[in-house]
Amino acid sequence: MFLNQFLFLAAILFCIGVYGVLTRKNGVLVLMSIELILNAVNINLVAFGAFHQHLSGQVFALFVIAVAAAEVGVGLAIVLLIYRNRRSINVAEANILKG
Amino acid sequence: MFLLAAEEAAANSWLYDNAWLIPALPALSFLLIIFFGKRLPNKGAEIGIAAVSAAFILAVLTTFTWMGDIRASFDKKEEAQVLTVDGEEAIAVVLTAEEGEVRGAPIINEVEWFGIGTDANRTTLGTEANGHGQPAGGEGETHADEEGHAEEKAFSISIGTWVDGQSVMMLFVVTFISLLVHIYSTEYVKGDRRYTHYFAFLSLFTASMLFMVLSSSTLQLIVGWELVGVCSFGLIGHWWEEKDNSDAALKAFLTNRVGDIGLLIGMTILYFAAGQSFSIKTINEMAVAGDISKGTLQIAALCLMAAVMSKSGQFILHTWLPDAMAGPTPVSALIHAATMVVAGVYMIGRLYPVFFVGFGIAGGTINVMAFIGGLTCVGGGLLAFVQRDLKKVLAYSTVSQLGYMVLALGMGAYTAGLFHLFTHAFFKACLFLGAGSVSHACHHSFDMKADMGGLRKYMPTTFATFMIGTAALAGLPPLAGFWSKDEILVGAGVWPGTEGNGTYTIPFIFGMLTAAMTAAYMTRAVWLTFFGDYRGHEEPHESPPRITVPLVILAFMAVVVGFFNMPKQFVEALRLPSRFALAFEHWVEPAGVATFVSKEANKFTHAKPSLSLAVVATGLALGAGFLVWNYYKRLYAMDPKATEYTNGLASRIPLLATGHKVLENKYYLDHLYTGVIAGGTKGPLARAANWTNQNILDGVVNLVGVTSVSIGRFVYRYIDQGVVDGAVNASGSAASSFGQLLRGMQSGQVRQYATLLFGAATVMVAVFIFAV
Amino acid sequence: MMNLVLQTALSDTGNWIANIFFYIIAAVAVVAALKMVTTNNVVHASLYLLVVLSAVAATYVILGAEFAAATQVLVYLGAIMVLLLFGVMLTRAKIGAETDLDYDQRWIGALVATALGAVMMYSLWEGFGDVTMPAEQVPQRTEAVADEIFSTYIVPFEALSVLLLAALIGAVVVARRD
Amino acid sequence: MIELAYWQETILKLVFAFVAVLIPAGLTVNLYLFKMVSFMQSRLGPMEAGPFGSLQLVAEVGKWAQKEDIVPRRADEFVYKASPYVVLLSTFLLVLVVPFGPDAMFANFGTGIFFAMAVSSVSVIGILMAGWASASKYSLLGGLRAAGQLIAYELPLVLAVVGVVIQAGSLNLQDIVMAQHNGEIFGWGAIGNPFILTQFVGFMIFLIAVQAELTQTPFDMPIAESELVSGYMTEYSGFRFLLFFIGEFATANIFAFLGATLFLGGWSIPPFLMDIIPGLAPELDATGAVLSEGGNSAAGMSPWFNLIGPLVMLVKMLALTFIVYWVRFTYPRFREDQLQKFAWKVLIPISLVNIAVTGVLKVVF
Repeated sequence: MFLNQFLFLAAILFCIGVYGVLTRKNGVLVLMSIELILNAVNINLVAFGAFHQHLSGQVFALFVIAVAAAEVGVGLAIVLLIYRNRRSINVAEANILKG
Repeated sequence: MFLLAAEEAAANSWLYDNAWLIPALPALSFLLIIFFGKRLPNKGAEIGIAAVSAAFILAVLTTFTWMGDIRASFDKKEEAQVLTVDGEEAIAVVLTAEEGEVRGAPIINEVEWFGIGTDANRTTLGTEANGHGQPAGGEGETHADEEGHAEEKAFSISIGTWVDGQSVMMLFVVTFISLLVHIYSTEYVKGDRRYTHYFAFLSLFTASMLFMVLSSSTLQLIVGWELVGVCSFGLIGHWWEEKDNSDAALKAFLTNRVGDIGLLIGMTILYFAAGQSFSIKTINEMAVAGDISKGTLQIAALCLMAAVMSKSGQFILHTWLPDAMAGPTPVSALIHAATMVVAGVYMIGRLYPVFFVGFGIAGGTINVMAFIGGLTCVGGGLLAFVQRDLKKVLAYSTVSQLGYMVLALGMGAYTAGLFHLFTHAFFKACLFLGAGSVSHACHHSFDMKADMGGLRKYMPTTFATFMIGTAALAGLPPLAGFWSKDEILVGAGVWPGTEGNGTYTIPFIFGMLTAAMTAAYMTRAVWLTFFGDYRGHEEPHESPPRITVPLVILAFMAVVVGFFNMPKQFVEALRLPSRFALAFEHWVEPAGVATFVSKEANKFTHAKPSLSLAVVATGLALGAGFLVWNYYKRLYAMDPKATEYTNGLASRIPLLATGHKVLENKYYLDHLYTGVIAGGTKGPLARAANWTNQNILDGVVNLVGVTSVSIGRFVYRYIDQGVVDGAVNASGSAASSFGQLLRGMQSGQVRQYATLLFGAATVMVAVFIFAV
Repeated sequence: MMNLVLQTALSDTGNWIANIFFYIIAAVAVVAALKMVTTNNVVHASLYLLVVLSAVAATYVILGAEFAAATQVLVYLGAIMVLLLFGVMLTRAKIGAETDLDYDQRWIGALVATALGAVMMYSLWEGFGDVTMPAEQVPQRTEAVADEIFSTYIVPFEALSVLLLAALIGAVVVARRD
Repeated sequence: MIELAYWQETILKLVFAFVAVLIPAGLTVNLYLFKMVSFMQSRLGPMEAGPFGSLQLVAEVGKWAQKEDIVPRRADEFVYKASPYVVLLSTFLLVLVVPFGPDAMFANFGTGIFFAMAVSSVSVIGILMAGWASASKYSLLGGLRAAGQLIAYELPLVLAVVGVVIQAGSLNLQDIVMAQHNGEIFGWGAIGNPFILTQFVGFMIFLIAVQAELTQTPFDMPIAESELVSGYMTEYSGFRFLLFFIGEFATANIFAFLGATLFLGGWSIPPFLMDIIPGLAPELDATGAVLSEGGNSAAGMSPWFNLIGPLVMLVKMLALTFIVYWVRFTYPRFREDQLQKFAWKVLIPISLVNIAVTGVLKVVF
């Protein structure tokens, strides 16, 4: 087994996630794409942990999972709030910051 | 270590080793009251009193043992010379001052609190008695060993007790006043709806305070510090149904959080600076030995100072303390006068080397601590003049006196500062409980102007004890406050013949001012409360014995505790045995400080007492008191029920925007100014200032103004319009068109930002890969 | 069964089995991920994400990170995905295709993602071209992971618990109706 | 031991997995759903098919299998069809980690119970899928209710198990069984230390949480007939309904298996019985502990337990499922808010206290 096969998988998933973030309008879908990105990072962490025979990689992957849980919780709350106020979870419409 | 003092104390070490019992008893009582209090005949008060009594007895025994040990080593000073044991030099007792006074070293018992890591050879559990009499010079080698050992350990935190003069003194003070307050409270809060809850919190507070006092590590100190803060919060808000009270509790809590940030940061800095150690001992020793750089210590000391400012009510974080008077009066006496608020002072003493080196106290003329202390004692004193609430007068007085202690410590007068802490605890508790007694009589009002006056006829015991407390606070000889105040003033090293640690002229002036002001505002408070005619509605009555007995005891203490630290000359003049001289200094000054303030390094000295200074300071206080007295006497002659002049000069001078919102209130300003002007000191001064302002300053300002206006006209006409504006307009329109260009970039679309982000990242990575 | 996969995968002889498993899993993951970002039904997208997450969990098993795999299943599948589905359903996800899920200019996203992917793959290839995983792999024991978390990473761990608390409160505050 | 090739072993295990899921499910349906409820309602129940109606289940399965498998017109067909399998998948994944004997287990994970808790939550996804894909308001409401309930009760379930894990000192189910088998209560080890004795609070919480996880009355809001017709199952018919039906009972059994493993000593029998019955004595090593090898702490136990163990487990499982159905047939339904309150304000605090106390006692003893 090559180290690269895991890293390539992670890289591909990461790029797909980036594509999702960039093209999706729906808030929930953007959140999901972010999850994909985080998972790609996790694969890297675990793979390097296994490669170096060290537990740090796995531990950090666990931390990332926990942070992802927090992120989804808050992100979903925000999405629901937007839905409640605008009857839509289209991020394209949430552009009050427009200059 | 083979030390004489250690042998001596070995027989009595049970009390030292089991000092943990003292905080443990009230803690146990807290649990018992919480769980079973409501079912007991006295609703839990009896458990609290029993536990605190037991703790008090233990504390007294410990105190006496400690005093005995010090005495024993003091007697042995001839033998106590350098010994050589196993080729290792160990000094039995520490010789500091010229006569070879003896200092006791702390007795530290530690057990591991919790540890992390898988190292099997972790520190052995159980008690580890660090010997008495930590050698003055020889700590280098021994400590290298201990440090080396500590390196092997995985991360572990110890909890322990630290018994030395300073902590023993606080143990005594806390348990003593707590016990009296418990007894007093059974009458004062009788029938309260949260009676049990109240006693539970008193117990918890006592336990936390004792826990903090005995802490051997900074972490433990922080835990205790926060716990007393919580109790303070709970007790200020005891009657939380009224919004003012819960607001006051919140204010106290939040203000203290500000300082706590400083505490945490400071302690963290010290933790890393001392090679990842929470041990107070290690930190102090490293600070003394110069193992921690002065800059680090300075930053740490500044951070800790913030904590002191909030907890001990120093300017500008003092504002919560007067509001904290919303709590029950016994609580104010215990927590907000005698014990918790001195936690900051106590911490300074505990980590004194850090502050001493950090602030460069030795040989200086002013430093942050002395300055803040000075500001606080004057500012607090001034504010005490304008209160109409008796408790608030006492609260600002407490602020002022706490400032005094910090001032003393900032001037290097360590013993003086702690001695003032000691004496202040008694007479201020006496005054607060007296105020409570008065309010008990006047149907729970503290308004001196509306509901009091002439009470001396109705409540003679309260009056007598209150007078003693007042005299002690004002520093009249031979009461407690006199000795401690005098020692602080001497410690400034300004008065001829006193030496001290430098020449602290400005703090000295602050100190003298405060001495005068204290007498003045206390005279005012006493007059308004006890003299004149009764202005309230219902007939007042003397309080029952459960209130008056603690008052009498505290008044007695306020008389006698000052004699614990009489100067040598005085003792010799009275032909008393020499051991009565400076007893408090011998007992309390810890070895940790003694090692670092060694005579050889010539860093730390005790100031010499001065009779002339004592006379002058006392005269000042008496004079100020007399002036106020005279003022009220004349007022009384005009109208028996009046409390102030109606048309004072001060209503016309809005000069005192000096720092506090209360002073912005015209009414209080008026009163302050009438009071001062009747005293005949400030009136001409204020007029002079006004005159200077109107004629000289304004003239200068006007001149400057006229000149600058003409210059400005010139500049505007020729330079601004012609040259500058042209450039500005050009750049403005350029920026505007560029901005239009950039405006498209900021679409508010997250997607677009993300695209730019990832795109830019890609480009950057590519650049790094291919170009570098 | 899974532990048999694990055991064989990590032995010398079992390398090829593990490899086959890995490529199947990777293919599933990539296809599901692609479907996820292109499908025009929100619930379908979440279900595809579910497949990706399971595949990632399987990858962890191949890498000998059993605990991380179980955590992945517990947290992602059991909690995060349920939460997402909840959110999707509460926001009235339609059955059938939706038209307005994507931006019009997908090519920008595709371009950026492809460029990023190209750069990453190139650097990975340059950096770890022929590096193989250690032949003698031991599954990382849960106990050891616990020791690691509670000794070396105790401070991040505590910080994380505070973060979770903050997120909890934050989510409640944000989503509360007042 | 007979050595089997990898593929043989795998096939054998797959077969046994079906056996372990389906046979007990059929047994409990017959025993409890058909007969016990009838007796509790003072009637006889099915009597025609087979002796005392014992073959009624076969008739029922036949009936369901020949019914038309209807997909509503507006439903999301793929998701609608897939969801029963997801639910069943969770059940099969759960049974993987349950040990039925020293060697009779499908997979010996180091993180056994943790894995079980993880995969048990997969069924929620299946339910949500079913609820959404049916294109029916009743189904969607049922699905959402089920998800909310399952998430709420997942927490006390896991927390109740944590007490056991602390006491056993391992997440591995085989270790937990052996910890109970070798355990002693105050030095008296004749019956071992089944954790029901020392973790009684945890056991009760576990039972309640399982009741809720299985959406059995009094926690059956998601499928409440009188409110939501049948909740997320409303639109299902024929074979797919049968799958949900099997899933419900099979999951109940698996949770009972887990409960038996965690609290009742699993496949082991009290040690004093092993002394009495010849041939059951374990191989001991020098220290007097049971031999363990290859990560299996029970490797030294008598091989006969591979046969006895499943039977022991069956008995214990029947005892626990009896409680589940007893409660189900006895109590009325909670209200939705009461259900949530009960989980968050009662069960979780109690289980946290239980963990704290267990931790303290573990350190003390």
